[in-house]
Amino acid sequence: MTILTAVLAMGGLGLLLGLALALASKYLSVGQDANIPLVTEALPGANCGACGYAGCAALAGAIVEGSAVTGACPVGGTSTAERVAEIMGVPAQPVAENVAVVMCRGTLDASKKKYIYEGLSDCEVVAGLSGGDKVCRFGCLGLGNCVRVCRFGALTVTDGVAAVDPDKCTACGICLAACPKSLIRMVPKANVYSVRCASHDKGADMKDICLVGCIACRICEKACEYGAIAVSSNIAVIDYAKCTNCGACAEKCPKKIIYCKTQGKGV
Amino acid sequence: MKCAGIVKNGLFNENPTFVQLLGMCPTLAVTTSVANGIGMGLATTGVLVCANIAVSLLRGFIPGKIRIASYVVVISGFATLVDMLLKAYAPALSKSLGIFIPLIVVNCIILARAEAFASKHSVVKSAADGLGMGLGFAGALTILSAVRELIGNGTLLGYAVLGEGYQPALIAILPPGGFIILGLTLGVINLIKERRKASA
Amino acid sequence: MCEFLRSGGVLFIITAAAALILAIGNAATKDIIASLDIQARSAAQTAVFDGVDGIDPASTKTYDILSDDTFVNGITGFEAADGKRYFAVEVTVAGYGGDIKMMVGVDESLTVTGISIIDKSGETPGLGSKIGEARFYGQFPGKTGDLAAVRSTPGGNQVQVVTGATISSRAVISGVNDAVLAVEGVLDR
Amino acid sequence: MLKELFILSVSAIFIENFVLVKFLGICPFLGVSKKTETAVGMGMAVTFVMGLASVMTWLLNTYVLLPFGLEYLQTIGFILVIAALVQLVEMFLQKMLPSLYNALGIYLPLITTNCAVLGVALLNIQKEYNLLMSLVYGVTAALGFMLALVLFAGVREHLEDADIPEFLQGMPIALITAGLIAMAFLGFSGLKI
Repeated sequence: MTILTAVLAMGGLGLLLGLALALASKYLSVGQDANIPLVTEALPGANCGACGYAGCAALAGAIVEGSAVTGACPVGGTSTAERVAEIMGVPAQPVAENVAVVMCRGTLDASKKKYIYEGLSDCEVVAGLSGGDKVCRFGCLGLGNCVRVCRFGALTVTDGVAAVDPDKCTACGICLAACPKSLIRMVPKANVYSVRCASHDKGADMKDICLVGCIACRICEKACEYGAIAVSSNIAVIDYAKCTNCGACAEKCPKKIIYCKTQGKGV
Repeated sequence: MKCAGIVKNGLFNENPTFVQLLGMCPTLAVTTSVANGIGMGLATTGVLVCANIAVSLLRGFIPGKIRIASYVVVISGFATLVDMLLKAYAPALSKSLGIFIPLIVVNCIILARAEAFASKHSVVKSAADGLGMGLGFAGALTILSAVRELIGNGTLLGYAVLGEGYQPALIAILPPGGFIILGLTLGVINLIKERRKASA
Repeated sequence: MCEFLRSGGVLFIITAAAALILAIGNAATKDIIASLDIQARSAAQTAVFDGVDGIDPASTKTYDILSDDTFVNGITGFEAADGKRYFAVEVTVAGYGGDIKMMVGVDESLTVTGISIIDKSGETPGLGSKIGEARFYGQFPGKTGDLAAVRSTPGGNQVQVVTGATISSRAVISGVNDAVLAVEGVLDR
Repeated sequence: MLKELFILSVSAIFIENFVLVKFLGICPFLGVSKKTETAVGMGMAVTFVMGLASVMTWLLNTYVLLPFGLEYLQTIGFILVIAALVQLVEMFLQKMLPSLYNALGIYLPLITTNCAVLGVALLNIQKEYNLLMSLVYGVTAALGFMLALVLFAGVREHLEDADIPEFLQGMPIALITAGLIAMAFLGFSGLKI
């Protein structure tokens, strides 16, 4: 007899709760688009925030709502964009392939030091001490804040200067905010030449600041027939839309600081 | 993954206690002596394997909405049944293991494995995963309880090891000591992993 | 509509099946557990009187408990060969994690002949569970009522608590005190 | 009556703190305590569920299990009610209070496996509390859980920029800190109100 009451009591409880759950799932269901979990699955899942949303699920929600393009995930690159487009049933848009670049090559021997810094190895901290231990107040401090932040191991510090490995870099953009001197910029992957300097100091006093700094002599400006390079506030800046990678500016540059990616050094 | 791979995975790279940090309540409460640690580990392994098998058998049958509720019923059903059988037919064992059984029902590992693994894989694989996770948990518990009993009681499996002169540090037996010793063990594991990575 | 029935029905079947298995299990094991309990109780009774010989097990006489503000929930009196009466008092006290059931033996002159812990499953293993060791419960025989808990070496009416398990030890001591009081009450009647 | 409730609340929050003295509900305690906002969110979710769960399990026990003598079904009944309750609360919040759901939502499924919730349900029965005391005990136990969680999250946030040896960073140092906080709470254990 007691077995029957046990079965009925518990079975009844189970039935009641099962119905309650089913009812709740029907009347309380929020219209969540079925695509969102699929798109989240397709995204790399690193939740790095490079797309500007708080993680892949948020980006998936935005893509399904249409407020973000299917190629909005820079980290995922074209493969993710295609998968997402396929789920959303729209033609895949090309993804702007970028890569991060550190706009400084002032190594320990090239750029002079104001004082000897002994302390917490953190760029933010040393930048707080009168702009950092380098004479050049724009230069890379080389204490690796960007290296620690990069999830993909694309950044390394070699003798005092941070450098990006273009193959590993997924252009997620987290390092941009990590650098107190905001030296890291996004450059199209296809571009070969870049002016690896960010100093606005006058060319005249550059010689006692850094051996590889831009002296704003404007020779590159004259050498470039596409008008892709121009000097503004003492620094040469390349307009990557116009630049055709011809390399004329790099040859003419007297300080040899227009860096050529393929040869891996100033030409 | 083949079954052996799943078991090894449960034991080492996804060890429930040292890597996933699940099942903390029984881990801290029970690892005061090696005998308890082993007892709890084996009891949990038993219930874990049966629960995984039952869940993976029922996985097609349970609709999505009541997934968690039904897994929970299956698990606590098993645990209560094991408790009853032990009390009746193995009173001696039940005396030492008796208090662990209610703790098992509340053990996060079992529901986590049921939900994450057993509800998506075949019966054999789920059983292997249950075994791997269970043994991983039992291994971790034994290590922890060995350290805690040695420091807190000066004995191992009840036998005096550190001799009379040793004044046991009772804190190791108390749960705050459990937290600290678990933290230090994780630290040591990180050290070993780093050394192995450096030499590899 | 069928989606309701499906989930409601499935949960019903699963819980009912679980309840069925447990009910059968319970029915099968209930009497065995009950008999084990009785055995444990009588074993505790004999353990409590191990110092006294010639206890006549047939001469049990149960007394009811008058005041309910006590941990005692059962007294059984025995006649011994030497004509003196002995009482086995069953006590349940609130320990650290749960209730502690124990048996206290008290003779006519209100001295404790011995105590035996029946159920200490609520206590933390390795700490509270140490009240089951002879080092602790061995201190009670020969002591009279109104015992005090002390940490250092115990005097006449004092009992040394288990280090690290003061709550459990104090619970046992208050249980023994209540047992002696209860027997005193019975003797007065 | 009020005095009893007050004593019950103080002991549930400090003296018998669910996490730091009774050591229940450690898995979410370690998992969710990275930031104080998430800790507060989890604390509120647990308070909400534990209060409701205490009442529901007490009713289930008094009107279903005891009359039919089914005490052995206590564990299974309680955990079933808790699991269903958590899922219902999750759906209800998702529909009615989306903002609150976004803050709490992700922690609600975590609560089903939380030992503290089942712990409080079983303790209510073992200590023979009536309905009101069960509710108060459930809510104050959850407040104790929240207090411990927020305390721990605050400490862990400071740990982020402390200089810790490489192998201890992350969970190991968090566990050691939790051990120290638990030791502090041991001081309460001698208190008898």
